[in-house]
Amino acid sequence: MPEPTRKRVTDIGPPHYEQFLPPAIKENYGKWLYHEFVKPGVLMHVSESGAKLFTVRAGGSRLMSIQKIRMICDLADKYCGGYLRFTSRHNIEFMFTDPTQIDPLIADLAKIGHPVGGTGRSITSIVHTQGWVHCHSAATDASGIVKSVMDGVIEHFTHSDLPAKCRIALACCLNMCGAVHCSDIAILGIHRRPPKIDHANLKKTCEIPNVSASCPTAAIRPGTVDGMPSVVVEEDRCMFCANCYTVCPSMKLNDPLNDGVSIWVGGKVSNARHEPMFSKLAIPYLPNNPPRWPEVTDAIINIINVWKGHARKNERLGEWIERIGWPRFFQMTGIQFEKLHIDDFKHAGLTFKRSAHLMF
Amino acid sequence: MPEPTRKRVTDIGPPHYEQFLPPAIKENYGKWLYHEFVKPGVLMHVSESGAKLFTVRAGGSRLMSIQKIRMICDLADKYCGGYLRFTSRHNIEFMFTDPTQIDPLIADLAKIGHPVGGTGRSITSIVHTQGWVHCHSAATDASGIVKSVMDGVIEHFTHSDLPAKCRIALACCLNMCGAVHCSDIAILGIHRRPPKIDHANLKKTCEIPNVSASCPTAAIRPGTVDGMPSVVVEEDRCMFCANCYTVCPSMKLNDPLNDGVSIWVGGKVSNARHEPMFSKLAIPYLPNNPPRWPEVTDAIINIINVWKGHARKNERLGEWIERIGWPRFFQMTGIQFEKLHIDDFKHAGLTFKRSAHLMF
Amino acid sequence: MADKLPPTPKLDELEKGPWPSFVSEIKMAAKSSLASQDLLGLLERSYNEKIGHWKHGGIVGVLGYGGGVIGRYCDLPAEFPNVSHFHTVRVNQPAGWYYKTDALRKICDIWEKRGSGLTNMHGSTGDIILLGTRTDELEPIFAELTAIGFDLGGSGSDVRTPSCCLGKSRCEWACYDTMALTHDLTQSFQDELHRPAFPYKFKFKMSGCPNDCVASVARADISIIGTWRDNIRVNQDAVLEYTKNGLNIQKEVIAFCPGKCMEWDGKQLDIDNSTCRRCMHCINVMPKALRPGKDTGATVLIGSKAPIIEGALLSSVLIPFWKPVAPYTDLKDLMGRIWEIWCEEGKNRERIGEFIQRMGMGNFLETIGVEPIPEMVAHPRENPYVFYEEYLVEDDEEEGQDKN
Amino acid sequence: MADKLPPTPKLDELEKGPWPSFVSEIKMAAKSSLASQDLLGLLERSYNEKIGHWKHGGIVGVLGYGGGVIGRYCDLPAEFPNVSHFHTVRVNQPAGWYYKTDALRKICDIWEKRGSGLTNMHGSTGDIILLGTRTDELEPIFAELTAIGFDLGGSGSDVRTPSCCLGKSRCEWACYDTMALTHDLTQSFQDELHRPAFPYKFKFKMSGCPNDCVASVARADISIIGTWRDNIRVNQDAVLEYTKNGLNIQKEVIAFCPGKCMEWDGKQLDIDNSTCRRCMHCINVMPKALRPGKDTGATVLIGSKAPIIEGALLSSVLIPFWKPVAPYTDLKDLMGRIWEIWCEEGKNRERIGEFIQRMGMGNFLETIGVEPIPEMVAHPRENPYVFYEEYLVEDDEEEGQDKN
Ligand code: SRM
Ligand code: SRM
Ligand code: SRM
Ligand code: SRM
Ligand code: SF4
Ligand code: SF4
Ligand code: SF4
Ligand code: SF4
Ligand code: SF4
Ligand code: SF4
Ligand code: SF4
Ligand code: SF4
Repeated sequence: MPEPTRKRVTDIGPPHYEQFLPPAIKENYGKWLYHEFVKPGVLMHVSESGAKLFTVRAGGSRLMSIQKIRMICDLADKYCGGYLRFTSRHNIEFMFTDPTQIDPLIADLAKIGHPVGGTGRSITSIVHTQGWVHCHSAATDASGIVKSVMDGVIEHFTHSDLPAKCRIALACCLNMCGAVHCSDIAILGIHRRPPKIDHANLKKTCEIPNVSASCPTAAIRPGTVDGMPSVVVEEDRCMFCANCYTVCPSMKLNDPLNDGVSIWVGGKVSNARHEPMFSKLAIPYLPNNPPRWPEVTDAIINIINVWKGHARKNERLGEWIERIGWPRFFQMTGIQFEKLHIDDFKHAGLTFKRSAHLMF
Repeated sequence: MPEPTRKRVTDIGPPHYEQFLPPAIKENYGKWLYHEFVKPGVLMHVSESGAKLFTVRAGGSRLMSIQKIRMICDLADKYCGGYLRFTSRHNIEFMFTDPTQIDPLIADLAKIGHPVGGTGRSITSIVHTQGWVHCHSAATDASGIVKSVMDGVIEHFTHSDLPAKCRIALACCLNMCGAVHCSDIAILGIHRRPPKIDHANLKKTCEIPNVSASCPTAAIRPGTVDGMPSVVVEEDRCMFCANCYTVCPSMKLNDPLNDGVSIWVGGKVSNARHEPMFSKLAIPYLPNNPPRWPEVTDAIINIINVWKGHARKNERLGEWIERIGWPRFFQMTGIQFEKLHIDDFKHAGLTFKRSAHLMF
Repeated sequence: MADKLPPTPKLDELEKGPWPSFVSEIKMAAKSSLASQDLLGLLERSYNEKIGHWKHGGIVGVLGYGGGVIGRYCDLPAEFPNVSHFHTVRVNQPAGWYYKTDALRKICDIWEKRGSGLTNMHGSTGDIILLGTRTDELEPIFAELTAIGFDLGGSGSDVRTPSCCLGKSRCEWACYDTMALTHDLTQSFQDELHRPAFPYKFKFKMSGCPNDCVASVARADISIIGTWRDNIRVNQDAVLEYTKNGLNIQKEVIAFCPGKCMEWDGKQLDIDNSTCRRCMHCINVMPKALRPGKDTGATVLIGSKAPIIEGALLSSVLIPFWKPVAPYTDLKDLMGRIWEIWCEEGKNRERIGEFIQRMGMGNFLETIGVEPIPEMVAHPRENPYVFYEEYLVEDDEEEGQDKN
Repeated sequence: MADKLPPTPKLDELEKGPWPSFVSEIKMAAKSSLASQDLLGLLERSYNEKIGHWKHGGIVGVLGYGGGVIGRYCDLPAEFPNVSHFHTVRVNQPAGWYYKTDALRKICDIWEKRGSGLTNMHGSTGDIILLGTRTDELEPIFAELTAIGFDLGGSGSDVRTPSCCLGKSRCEWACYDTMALTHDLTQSFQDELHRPAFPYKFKFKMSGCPNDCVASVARADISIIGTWRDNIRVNQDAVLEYTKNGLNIQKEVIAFCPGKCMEWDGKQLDIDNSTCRRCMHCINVMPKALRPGKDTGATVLIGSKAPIIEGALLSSVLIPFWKPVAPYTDLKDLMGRIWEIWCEEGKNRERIGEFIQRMGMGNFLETIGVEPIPEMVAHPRENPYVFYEEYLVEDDEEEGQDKN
C-alpha cells in the first residue's frame, strides 16, 4: 500500500472534523434513529438517547464574500454555540437542540437575505461552476443564470411542494465541472461555432501535432494558412467539445454570437427506486441573454410545472418521463423534438427505440 | 417506388396463400374473438360467428424426408380436408372444426412418432440451423443437439407446466442463422482456436488484402511464411468470429479439439411485459460430445429446473433473472462466473453494474 | 436400397428417445436416395471426428437468378461421391405456411426425382428448404417448381423471402392482415428478391401484434408489428369471471404491466390507455376479457440483424403507426428511398441497421425524407457532442450560415 | 472604497429577487478589495459582450506542491489591472464541511488581507475556494493557512480532495463512518494529493447509504456507498401508524420498489430481503418504521467522470460489500495496485474509468488481483466475441496451451 506521506511538514491535510462537531452531534454520533420534517428547511433528528437535534438549512449563494461569512458566523455564534456546516449542495446548516430558536434564527437569516428551505420534495441550491467569473472555458456565465433561475423557482425551495426532489445543476462548458450529467435539470453552456484559429500565434503557443491529436473527431489537420504553419478545421466534423482549446489557446471556441446553453433533463444520482441515470437533452439551444436569461428561466419553470402537474408522488422528473414516455414529455412541454436530440455519438444505436412499446 | 417486376415469366413468386386456407379459416378470416387452450398442444379459436376452430400442434423434426411429409399429408387429408400449416417454429398444425377428431389425430400422430404440445407455458420446437448436415461454417452439429435436448425436455413440450414460454434456439456458428440472440436459451456453436492457415494454398484461393481487411480486430496482417506470401495471425487478438474464414477457405476455424458450444440465456422477442432482450452468456464453453451432447442437455435441464422452481407465473427466464439478479442466477444454477462473462466488445462499459442496486 | 445403408452406430443413438428423429428421416430418405445414403455416412464420420465435411460453396444457381440456391460441396468426394455436390434450393413458402396436401405432394415428387428427398420445413428465414442436389438438376427443378406454381426464395445480397405470422387467418389479435401484406410485398419485390444488387441481404418480417410471433424485431431489416392507437376493449364481466376462476389480477397482471397504468378495485379494471405501452400482457392473460382497440395498424421498425460483425441489433422504430392499405404504395415508396441511399453509400456487407448507425439516424432520416420524432428513440441523447449545423457570423448577425 | 464601484447596470439587475445575490456579495467584497472592484467591472463587460475575459492559466503554485492553485489571468490587464492575476486557492475542507466559527473567521482574515475577499463555500469537488489572488501572495497565504491548521486541496493529475456526506454525524442511515474514512484517506494520500504523478485526476467520494448525498456515483473515480447485507429492520406498528396518517403503501411504496419484493396485506409489511436491492426507497418514505439492517458496510465502485472526452461514466461495482475498518489497509493496498497499473499503462488524460474500458474489465481485475464476480456487471456479455485464452493442440490433447 502507498505509505502515508509525512516527508515534509507541509502535508498536514485538513483539520480533523471532530473539533468542529457540535456537542449534541458528538454525543449522538452514529446513534441517530429517525428524522422528521418540522417544516420546509427545518429537520429534526431524533437519537436513540432521545436527544433531538434541529437543523435549519439556509440557501447559500455559493459565491460568498468574507463579509457574509462573518455575518453567518455571527448567527452560528448566537444560535449554535459557534458551530455550523455547509451541505454538499452549498447550503448552510445551523444545528441546535432548542426548538424555540428556530423562528428567531429564520428571521435573522431573512435579514441578511438568506431564505430557508431545500428539504424534502423541493428544489435546493443549484450546483454550479465558475462561468465568466473565473473560467477561461465558459460558454456562459454560471452565477447569473443560477440567481435568475432560483429567483424563478424559489417557491419550490421554500415549500416542499413537488412530487419529489428536483436537483438542478449548471456547468458553463462541456467539461461539466458540476457533474451536471446526472441532474433532474441540467443547464449546460455550449459553443456552436468551430474554433476560430489564431493562425498568427498558433505555431508560437502550441504544438501543431498535439492540437491535431486533441480532436476526437479528427476534424483538425496540420496545414499552411497565409504562408504560416498552422492547422485547418473541417467544420462539418466539429462537435464543439473544446478539447482543442483546452490544449491550445489559439483555438478559440468562445463566441458571443453562438455560445449559449442547452437544457438536459431526467438524470438522478440516488439509488432510490430507479438506478442512477444520466440527464437527456431536452432543449438543444437557448441564447445567452444576460443579465437574467429569461428564456432559460422560462424553459425550466415550464418543465417543472408540467412535471409537478402530472407526476405521481415520489416520481423524480426522469422517472416520470420514463413512465409516460419521451414523446409525451415533448408534447406536454411544447418543446420541439428535432434531429439534434437523436444521439449520434459512439453508443448512439443503443438509444434507438428497439421495441414496439409505444404510447399513442 | 420500385416498380413490381414482371419482366421475365420466371418471377411468379409464391402461390397465393388463399388457395391453401381451410374453409373454416376463410370464413372467419379476421373475425376471431378469443382462444382457449383445450389441452397442451390443442387450441380452440372462437369466432364472432360462433364458429370454433381446433388446432392440434405436432412437434416437427425440421429436417424431414419427403416420406414423412407424405405421411403428414395423409393425416391432413384424413382429418383436415387436405389442409395443414407449419408454424414459425417449424411445428405442424392440423386444423378442423370437429372436436371429436382431436384424440384420434393425436393417436395417429403418435404412431408416426410426432408428439403434440408446444402451446402455452411450454417449451416448443428449437429453432435451429444446418450444422454438420450442410454448412461449411459449423462449429457443432445442429440437429443432433436439438434432438438430444428435446428428448430431455419433452415433458415441458407435452405439458404446459412452466412459469412462461421458454424458447430455445441453436445456431452452429457466430453467424447465428437461427437469430438465436434473443432466445430464452440459446445454444451457440463456437470456435476457440485461431485460424489454422493453409499457407500453401492461401495465395491461390484468396486475395491477401481482403483477408487482412476481414478481421475486425486487425489480428491478421500480410506476411511471408516458408517463403510463400500469405498472412500471419496475432493469436491473442483473435475472437473467433470466423469472418476471415467466410472470405477465405484457407483460414480454417473448424477444429475438432476446440470447437464446442456456449449457452446463452434470458433473451426474448415479444413485447409482452418487458421489451425484447438479447440473450446473455451463461456458460462459455461445453464440449462437442456427439452423439448426444450430455453436457449441453444437462446444463439446459438444470437451468430450466431452477427457473421453473423459483420464477413467478408469467416470468420468462430473462425477466426472472432480472428480478433476482445475475449473481443469484449463477449461484442457484451452480454455474461458475468468470472473466469471459464480462463483456469486452465495443459497448462493454455499458454492461458494467453502474449503481448500488445489489442483493446479498 | 435400405440394406446399403452404411453402419452408423453414433447416429443410431439419435433414433432413441421421444422427440422425432432427424436420423430416422435421413434413413427414410436414404431408401430412395443415394445422396441421403452418403449423407448418413458422412454425418457419422463428422460425429466421430467432431468436424463438418463441407467446403465453401461456389456460385451455382438457375438462369437469370442471382439467388435461391446455396452451393455446397463435400471435402471427401471420393468416399462420398453422391454428396460431392449437395446444393440446397430455397423455395419461397406461401404466406403463413399454409398448404394443401396436393401442393406439398407435388413438391415431394419433384424432390424425390431430383434431390436427396430431404427438406427443412422450413428454413429459419421461412423458405421451404430442399436439402441437397447436384448442379445439373437445378434447372429442371426450377422448371418443375414454377410449373406447379412455386418460385425460388432469396439468397445473397437481395431481398430475402419475407415471412409472417398467421395473423388474421387464425388469431384474434392481428391488428392488420400480415399474410396479405407479405404476399403483396413478395410479389412486388420479385426483381429485388431474385437479382441481388444490394450491399447485403435485406429481410422483411410481419407480425400481427406486439407478441411478434415471427420474431421480426430480432431478425428483419424491416419489422412490421401490428398495434392499435385507441383503447383496449374491456369486458368487465369477463374480467370478473377470470378472477372467480382463480386469476390474481394484482399479481399476475398489474404487477407486470410495464406502463404501470392499470388499477383493480376488486370489481372494475381501470386502464389508463394514455400510458399503456401496447405490450399485450394483460390481453394475453385474459383473452376473453380484453382485446386490442379498433383503430389498428402497425409499427414499422428497421434494422435488426445477427451479430456478425458489429454486434447484434434489434429493429428500431421508423413509423410508430402505419395504416397498411393495399397496395401499400407509401411503404413501397419509402423502401425505394431507403434502398437508394443504402445502395449508393452502404459498404459491402453492411446491413441497413449498421448503415444507419454509421451515418447517424438523423442524417439517414433527412435523406429518406422522414421527420425525426421522439417515438424513434428510447430517449434523447445523453452525450453533449451535438453537431450544430449552423452558426452566425459577425458581418451579418441576422443570417444563419450552414456549417456544411 | 465603495464609491469607486464601477457602474454595473446589467449586474445590478441580479441584485433583485429573493435568492441571495452573488452580485451583492462581490459588491460587499469590493468594499475592501480592489480586485473585487475590478471583477465587477470585468463581469459587467462580459455581460455586455456575452463572452468571458479570462485566459488559459499558467502553472502557478506553492513550493513543493504540484496542485492546489488554479492560475488565472485576465485578457484585459490594462483596463482591469487588479484582476490581471486572479488565481484561485483550493483549501481542503474538513470532512463533512463542519466548522467552528473561529476557524472560518481566521480564513476570512487571511483572505481579506491577501485575496479578493471572495470565496466559494464550496467548490464542486468540495474544497473551500478562495477566489482570486496574485502570484506573489500564494506563499504567504499557504504559510498562514497551515499555521491555522489548513492545507491545500488537489488540482492537476493527482488525488483530488476527497469529500463525503455527513454520515453518522447526523444521519440515521449512515452504514459506515464516512467522515472518519474521508479524513483518514485524505491524510494517508497527502503525497498523492499534493504532487501530481498520475495520468489524470483521481477523485474519492464517500456516501453513507445508497441515497448517495455527495453524488459519488456520478463524479468520483472511487465511490464508496454505504449499504447493508442483512434484513431491513421493520417496526410493524410504526408502519401501521404511517398508513393511519394517510400513507398509501401500495401506491407510494410497493409500486416503486425495484426489487418487487414487498407485500402489504393491510396489517403486515412483508419484505423478501433476498431480492431487495437496497435502494432505500421504502426506508426513505417511512424513516420511523424501517431502518437499514445491522450488518452494515459499503459498496466500492470505480470509474465515474464527466463526459470529456469519451462520454460520461457512472461508477461501477468493484467490491459489492466492504467492511470499512480503520486503518483501511485493505482498501489502501487495493488503491496502490490500481494506481500502479494505471500509472504504468494509462494514457495521458485517461481517467481510470476509461482505462478500464480500454483494457477490458476482466484484464484489469486480473492485474489488480481481484476475482471477477457477477455483481460487477449489470448482465453478462451479449455479444459472442469471446477471447478464449487457451486451446488444445493435436500433439498433446491433454494439455491446454495459453494463447498469450
Ligand atoms: C445535507 C445533505 C448531505 C450533506 O452531507 O450535505 C443531505 C441530507 C439529507 N438527505 Fe440527501 N442530502 C444532501 C444531498 C443529496 C444529494 C446530492 C445532490 O443533490 O447533489 C442527493 C442525490 C440527488 C440525486 O439523486 O440526484 C440526495 C439524495 C437523497 C435522497 C434520495 C432522493 C430520491 O428520492 O431520489 C434522500 C431520501 C429522501 O429524501 O426521501 C435523501 C435524504 C436525506 C436526509 C433525509 C437524510 C437524513 O436522514 O438526514 C437528509 C435531509 C434531506 C432533505 O434535505 O430533504 N437524500 N441528497 C445534502 C443536502 C444538500 C442540500 O443542501 O440540499
Ligand atoms: C403459431 C404461431 C404463429 C405462426 O404464425 O406460426 C403462434 C401462435 C400463437 N401465439 Fe405466439 N406463435 C408462434 C410463435 C411465437 C413466437 C416466435 C418464436 O418463438 O420464435 C413468439 C415470440 C417469442 C419470444 O418472445 O421470444 C411468440 C410469442 C407469443 C406470446 C408472448 C409470450 C410472452 O409472454 O412473451 C403470446 C401470448 C401468450 O402466449 O400469452 C403468443 C400467443 C400466441 C397465440 C395464443 C395467439 C392466438 O391468439 O392464436 C397462438 C397460440 C400460442 C401458443 O401456442 O401458446 N405468442 N409466439 C407460432 C407458433 C410457434 C410454435 O410452433 O411453437
Ligand atoms: C439455411 C439457413 C439456416 C437454416 O438452417 O435455417 C441459413 C444458412 C446460411 N446462412 Fe444464414 N441461414 C438462414 C437464416 C438466417 C437468419 C434467420 C432469418 O433469416 O430469420 C439469420 C439471422 C438474421 C439476419 O439476417 O441477421 C442468418 C444470418 C446469417 C449471417 C449473418 C448475417 C449478419 O448480417 O449478421 C450469415 C453470414 C453471411 O451472410 O456471410 C449467414 C450465412 C449463411 C450461409 C449462407 C453460410 C455462408 O456463410 O455462406 C448458410 C448456408 C448454410 C447451408 O449450407 O445451407 N446467415 N441466416 C437459413 C435460411 C433458410 C431459409 O431461407 O429459410
Ligand atoms: C472550481 C471547479 C468548478 C467550481 O466552480 O466548483 C472546477 C473548475 C475547473 N475545472 Fe473542473 N472544477 C471543479 C470540479 C469538477 C468536477 C466535480 C467534482 O469534482 O465533483 C468535475 C466532474 C467530475 C469529474 O472529475 O469527472 C470536473 C470536471 C472537469 C473536467 C473534465 C474531466 C473529465 O475527465 O471529463 C475538466 C477538463 C480538464 O481536466 O481538462 C475540468 C477542468 C477545470 C478547470 C481547471 C478548467 C481547465 O480546463 O483548466 C476549471 C478551472 C476554473 C477556474 O478558473 O476556476 N474539470 N471538475 C471545481 C473544483 C472546486 C473544488 O476543488 O472544490
Ligand atoms: S464547466 Fe467548463 S467553463 Fe465552467 S468551470 Fe468547469 S471548465 Fe470552466
Ligand atoms: S471543438 Fe472538439 S470537435 Fe471541434 S475542432 Fe476542437 S477538438 Fe475537434
Ligand atoms: S449458423 Fe453458421 S454454421 Fe450454422 S447454418 Fe448458419 S452459417 Fe452455417
Ligand atoms: S476469426 Fe475473426 S478475429 Fe480471428 S483472425 Fe479471423 S477474422 Fe480475425
Ligand atoms: S403476432 Fe400477434 S397476431 Fe400474430 S399470431 Fe402472434 S399473437 Fe397472433
Ligand atoms: S397492454 Fe401492457 S402496458 Fe398496456 S395495459 Fe396491458 S399490460 Fe399494461
Ligand atoms: S448518503 Fe445516506 S447516510 Fe449520507 S446523508 Fe445521505 S441519506 Fe444520510
Ligand atoms: S430498499 Fe428498495 S428494493 Fe429494498 S424493499 Fe425497500 S423499496 Fe424495495
